[in-house]
Amino acid sequence: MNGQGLIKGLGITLKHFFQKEITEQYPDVMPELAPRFRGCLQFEFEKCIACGICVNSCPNDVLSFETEKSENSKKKKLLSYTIDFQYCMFCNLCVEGCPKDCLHFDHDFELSTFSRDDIKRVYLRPAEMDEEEEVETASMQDEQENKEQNKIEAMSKALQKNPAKILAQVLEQEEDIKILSELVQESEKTALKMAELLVKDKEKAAKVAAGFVTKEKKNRLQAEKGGEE
Amino acid sequence: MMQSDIYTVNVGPIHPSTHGGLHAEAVMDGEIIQDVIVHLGYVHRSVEKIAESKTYQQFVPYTARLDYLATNLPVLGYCQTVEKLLGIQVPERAEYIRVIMAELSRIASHQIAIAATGIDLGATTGLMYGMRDRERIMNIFEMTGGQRLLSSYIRIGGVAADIPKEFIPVVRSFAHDIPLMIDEYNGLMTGNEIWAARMQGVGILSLEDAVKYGVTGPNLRASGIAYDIRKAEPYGIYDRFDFDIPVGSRGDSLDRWKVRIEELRQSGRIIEQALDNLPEGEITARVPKVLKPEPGIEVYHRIESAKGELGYYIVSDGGKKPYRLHVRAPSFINLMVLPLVCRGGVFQDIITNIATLDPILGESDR
Amino acid sequence: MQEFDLEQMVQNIEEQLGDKIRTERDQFFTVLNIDSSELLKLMRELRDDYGFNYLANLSSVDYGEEFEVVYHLYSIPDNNKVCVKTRVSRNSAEVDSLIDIWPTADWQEREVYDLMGINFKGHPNLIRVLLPDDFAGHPLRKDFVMGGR
Amino acid sequence: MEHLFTNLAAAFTGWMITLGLSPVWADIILLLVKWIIIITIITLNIIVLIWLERKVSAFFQERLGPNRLGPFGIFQTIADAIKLLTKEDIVPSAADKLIFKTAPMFFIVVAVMLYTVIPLGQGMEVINLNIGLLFFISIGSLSTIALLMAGWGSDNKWSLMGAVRSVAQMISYEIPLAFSLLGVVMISGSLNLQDIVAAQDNLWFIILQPIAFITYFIAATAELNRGPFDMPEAEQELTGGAYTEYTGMRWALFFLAEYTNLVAVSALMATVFLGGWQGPWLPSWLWIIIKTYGVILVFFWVKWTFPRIRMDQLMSFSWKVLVPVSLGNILLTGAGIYFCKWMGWC
Repeated sequence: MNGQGLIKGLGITLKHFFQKEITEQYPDVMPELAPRFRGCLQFEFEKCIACGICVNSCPNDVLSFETEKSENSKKKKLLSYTIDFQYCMFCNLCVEGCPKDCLHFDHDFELSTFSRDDIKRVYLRPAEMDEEEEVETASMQDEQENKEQNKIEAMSKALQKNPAKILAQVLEQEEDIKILSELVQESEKTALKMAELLVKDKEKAAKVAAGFVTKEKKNRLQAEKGGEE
Repeated sequence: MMQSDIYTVNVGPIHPSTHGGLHAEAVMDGEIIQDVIVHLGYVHRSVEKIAESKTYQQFVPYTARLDYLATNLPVLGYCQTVEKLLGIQVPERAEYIRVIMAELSRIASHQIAIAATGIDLGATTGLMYGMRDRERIMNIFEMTGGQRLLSSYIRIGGVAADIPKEFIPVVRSFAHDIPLMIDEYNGLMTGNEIWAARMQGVGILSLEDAVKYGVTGPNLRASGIAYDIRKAEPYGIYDRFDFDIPVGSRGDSLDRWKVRIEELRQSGRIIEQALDNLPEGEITARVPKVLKPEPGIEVYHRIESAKGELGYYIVSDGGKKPYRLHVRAPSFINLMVLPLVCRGGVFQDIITNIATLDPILGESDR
Repeated sequence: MQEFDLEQMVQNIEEQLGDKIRTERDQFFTVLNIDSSELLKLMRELRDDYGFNYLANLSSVDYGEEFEVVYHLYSIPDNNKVCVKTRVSRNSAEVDSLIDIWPTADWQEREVYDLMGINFKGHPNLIRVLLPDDFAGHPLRKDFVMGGR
Repeated sequence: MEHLFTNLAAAFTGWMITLGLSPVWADIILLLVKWIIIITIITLNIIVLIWLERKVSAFFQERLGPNRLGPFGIFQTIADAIKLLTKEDIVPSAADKLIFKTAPMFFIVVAVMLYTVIPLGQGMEVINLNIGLLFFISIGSLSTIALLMAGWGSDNKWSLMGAVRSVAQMISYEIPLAFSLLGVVMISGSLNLQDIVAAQDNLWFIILQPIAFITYFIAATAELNRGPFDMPEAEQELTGGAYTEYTGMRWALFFLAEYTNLVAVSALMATVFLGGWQGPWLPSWLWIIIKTYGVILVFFWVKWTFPRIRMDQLMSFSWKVLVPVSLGNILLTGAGIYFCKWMGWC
C-alpha cells in the first residue's frame, strides 16, 4: 500500500514495453489457422446426390437446392444448390451429416462483401456435367453389361460344378433338379442360358427351368418308347 | 440551502461500458445515484421460441450464442439436459474433454470480465493483457472445435470430434501459465491503490440479499458463501476433481473481482487433473439420428456457468422438437441486483458495478 | 432446525392441504402440484418452515387450455430441491406473485408475463421486460403466429 | 549551434532596422515571427506527439501501434488530421451555438499562450516576463472555462457532467499546483523562469524539492485531464465528457489543445525542476526538448498503467493529501532556507 502498488504496476508495464509484440500482423501476415478451422462453406456439385440431409440438419435454413427428376433414370438431378451465408452459423452440422462429403469448410474467413446479393452463393449445374452424364450413362451401361456378363459366366461355372444347390432356388422337386443338373452338366449352352436367366430374372428362370425339365422328361419318355418299339 | 433536482442519465444502450445492449437508466441527485432502472431486451432473439421449432440437435449451435464469451458452458448445460431427458450415457473420454473445454470457457469468460473491468475503470492496458491471455484459449478452441468463439464443439452424447494430438501440450502449458497471468493482473490492477479505492466498499451485496435475489456464481460467492453447483450438485464428472471454492467476505466489487481471479487458478487445477486422468476411448455415445424423448417427460438441469447457475428446463411431448425449453439465465437474474448495489453510490460506481457483476447480454436477453 | 426429510415434508403438506395438492415423483424432482389458490400459502411455508430460501427457476408451459407455472426451489447451502407446479386456465391466467417471498421472482415473473401472458397478482411493476412495450401478443404461447423468414 | 536561433533573431532585427524600420516596430514584428514559429512548431510537434503516444501505449500493451502509413506509421496522424478536416461539422440543434463554437478556439488559444514565457533555450523566449511562473499558472487554469463552455454549450448531460467535473477538479488541483511551485520560487527568489533556470546552475530543484516535484506532477496530471485523472473526458463513463458532441475539426482542436497543454506543462516541469535548458555538450534548445520529452514519456507511462480515479476520491485526495503536503513543503523549504542562512551557507 501507499504507492507500492502503483510502482509495481508501473514496473509491469515497463517490462512489457520492451517485450515483443503479441499481435498478429494481419493482413500483411495471414494468421496460421488450425486444420479444423471453419472459414467458408464450400460445395462440390459433382459429388452431391441431392439427398437433402444437409438441408434437414441445418438449424437456420441456410441451405436449399432444386432438383429435377429426369425421365430415363430414377436418379434425381440436382439443378442448383444455394448457400445463404447471411444466416450461416458455421456450426458444421451439415458437413457432419453429408454422406458424400460434398460439403466442407475451407480456411477462407474473409467473407465480407460489398452487396447484400453477394452473400448468397448459388451453385448452378455446370454444363459439362450434363455432357459428362450422357457419356457416363453410356459407359455405365457398358460397364453394367460387362458386370452382368461376368456374373453370368461365374454362375454358369458354378452351375456346372454344383448344380443341385443352385437349381434348388428355382425347382422344387428333387427329381426335376436331378434331371436339370444332368442337362446342365452335359451341355454348356444350357448351362449358360440357365445362368443368364438366374442372374437376370429368377421367376423367368423358374419357368424356363420347368420347361427344360418337362421337355427332357418328354424326350426321355419318347426315348424309352422308341427303345421299346 | 442548495436546491437540487433529480435527473436521469441513460447509461446505454449505446455506451462504451455496458457490455452489450444494456440500458441502465440512472436516477441521480447530483453525482449520487438514487435508483437505477434496468431496461433489457436489446439483444432479445426469443431463443426459447426458436427452440420449439428446431430439433434437439439443431438447437445446439443456438445455445452457444447465449453466453458467447463462455461458449462451451451453455452448450454443455443444454447437451447434459437432453442427455438426462433421453438417458444417454456419455463416454468417459468425452466427459473429460468436456470438463477441460468447460473450464477453459470459464477462464475465457473470467478473463473477459477482468479485461472489461480493466477498461471500464480506465486501465486500458489491463484490457490488453486479459485479451492477450484469452487469445490462447481461443486458439485451443479453434484447434479442437474449428471456431474461435462459437465452436459448438460439445454435442449431444459427447463431443464433435476427438482432440488433436497437439491439444494436450498446449492446454497443459496454458494451465501452467495461469498463476503467472494472475500475478500480472494482481500487479497491474488488484494491488493498485486507485483500483482498490474504486472497488472497495462499492456495490456491497449482502449475503442475505444475494440469496433472496437469486444471485449465483462468483457474485454469490463474493458475498460469503461457498455455493458452487460443481460441488453442491455435481454434474458430469465434477465430483472427481479436487478444487477449492474461493469466497469473499464483504460482497463488494473488490471481492467479486478477487473471486473471479481466484477462480482462474481453480479452473487451472481442474484442467490439469482432467489432463492427467484423460482416458482413451470413444468420444461420443451412440445417439440416434432423430432424438425423441418419451412424451410428458421433463427435466430441469443446472450447471455452474461462468456467470452463475445456468439451468435448462425442457418439456418433451414425444416429438423430435422440444415442447417447451426455458433457459434460466444467470446474467438475467444477477442483473436484478444492479439497482440494489448501485443505490447511494456515485455515478462512476454504476460502471464498476456493471463490470464486476459481469452480465452477458446475449444470455440475459436470450 | 431438525434434519430435513423430503418425505416427511411432503406428508405434512399433503395432510395440511388435502385435495388441493397432488404429489408426483419422477427421477429428478418431487413435484408438488398445487391449486393456484393455495400457492402463496404453500410457498411461504416452504420457505419459512423447510428452508427453501432460493427460487432457482420460474417458468411456464402452455398446455392449450391451461398454463402451467413451474417453480424450481432449492435451499442454500443444504441443496434440497423441490418442484412446485400450478395450473391456471387460459382465459383467466392469473397467479399470485411470489415477489414478497423471493424478490428474485420480480424479473422472472415479468418475463413470464411478457412472453407467456400470465398475470401475477400483487406484482408491483408488471411490465414487459424483454420485448418492447408496444409488442402485441405473447410469443411463447403456442398459438402465437411466427412471422419473418 | 548554441546561439543559432538567437543569432538568427538578432540578424533578422538588424535586417529590419537596415530597411528603415524603427527598433520598436522591429521588435514587434520579431515577436510576431516568434509566435508564428512557435505555433508551427507546436502543431508539427503535436503530430509527432500523437503518433508517439499511440506508439508508446501500444508498446506498453504489447501491440505495434500505427504501422500502416509511412515508416513506423509516422504519417498516421497526418491522415487522421485530413480525415478530421473533411468530416461533417455537426452542431447539435439544441446547442448554444456561440458558446459551442467558440469553446475549442478559446481552449487552443489559452494553450498556445502558455508558451510565451517558457524559456526554450539560453535567451530564447517569446517574452522574458518577470512574473513568468505566475502568468503560466493563471493562464493554465483558464482552460477550465473552455471546458465549461464546451459542456454547457453542448446541452448534453454527459458533456455537462464532464464540464462540471473538470471545473471541480481544476479548482481543487490549482491550489497544490501553485503551492508546490512556491517552494522553488522561495529558493530561487524569482518568478522569472529564466532566473529559475539560472538558479539551477549547480543543482536541479528536483533534488532540493522532491516533494514539490511529486505534488506538482500529480496536480499537473489532473490539470491536463490526463489519466488517471481524465475525469472530464472519461470515455468509459461519460462517453467523451465535454467533447461528446464535437466532431471533425472542432473536436480535433480540443485534442490539439490537450497535447499543447501537455507539452507546455512538461516544458515547465523541465524548466522548474530539471534544470531547464542547462546541460553539457548539447545546445540549450536541444536540452529543453530532450527533458520535455522525458517528462512527456513519464506522463504517457502513468496514463497507460493506472485506472481512472473516482471523482469524490479525486477531490478528497487533493484537499486531504496534496494541499497539506504542498503546504508542509513550503514550511519545510522556509525552514530550510532560514537554516541555511543561519549556518551561513547561502
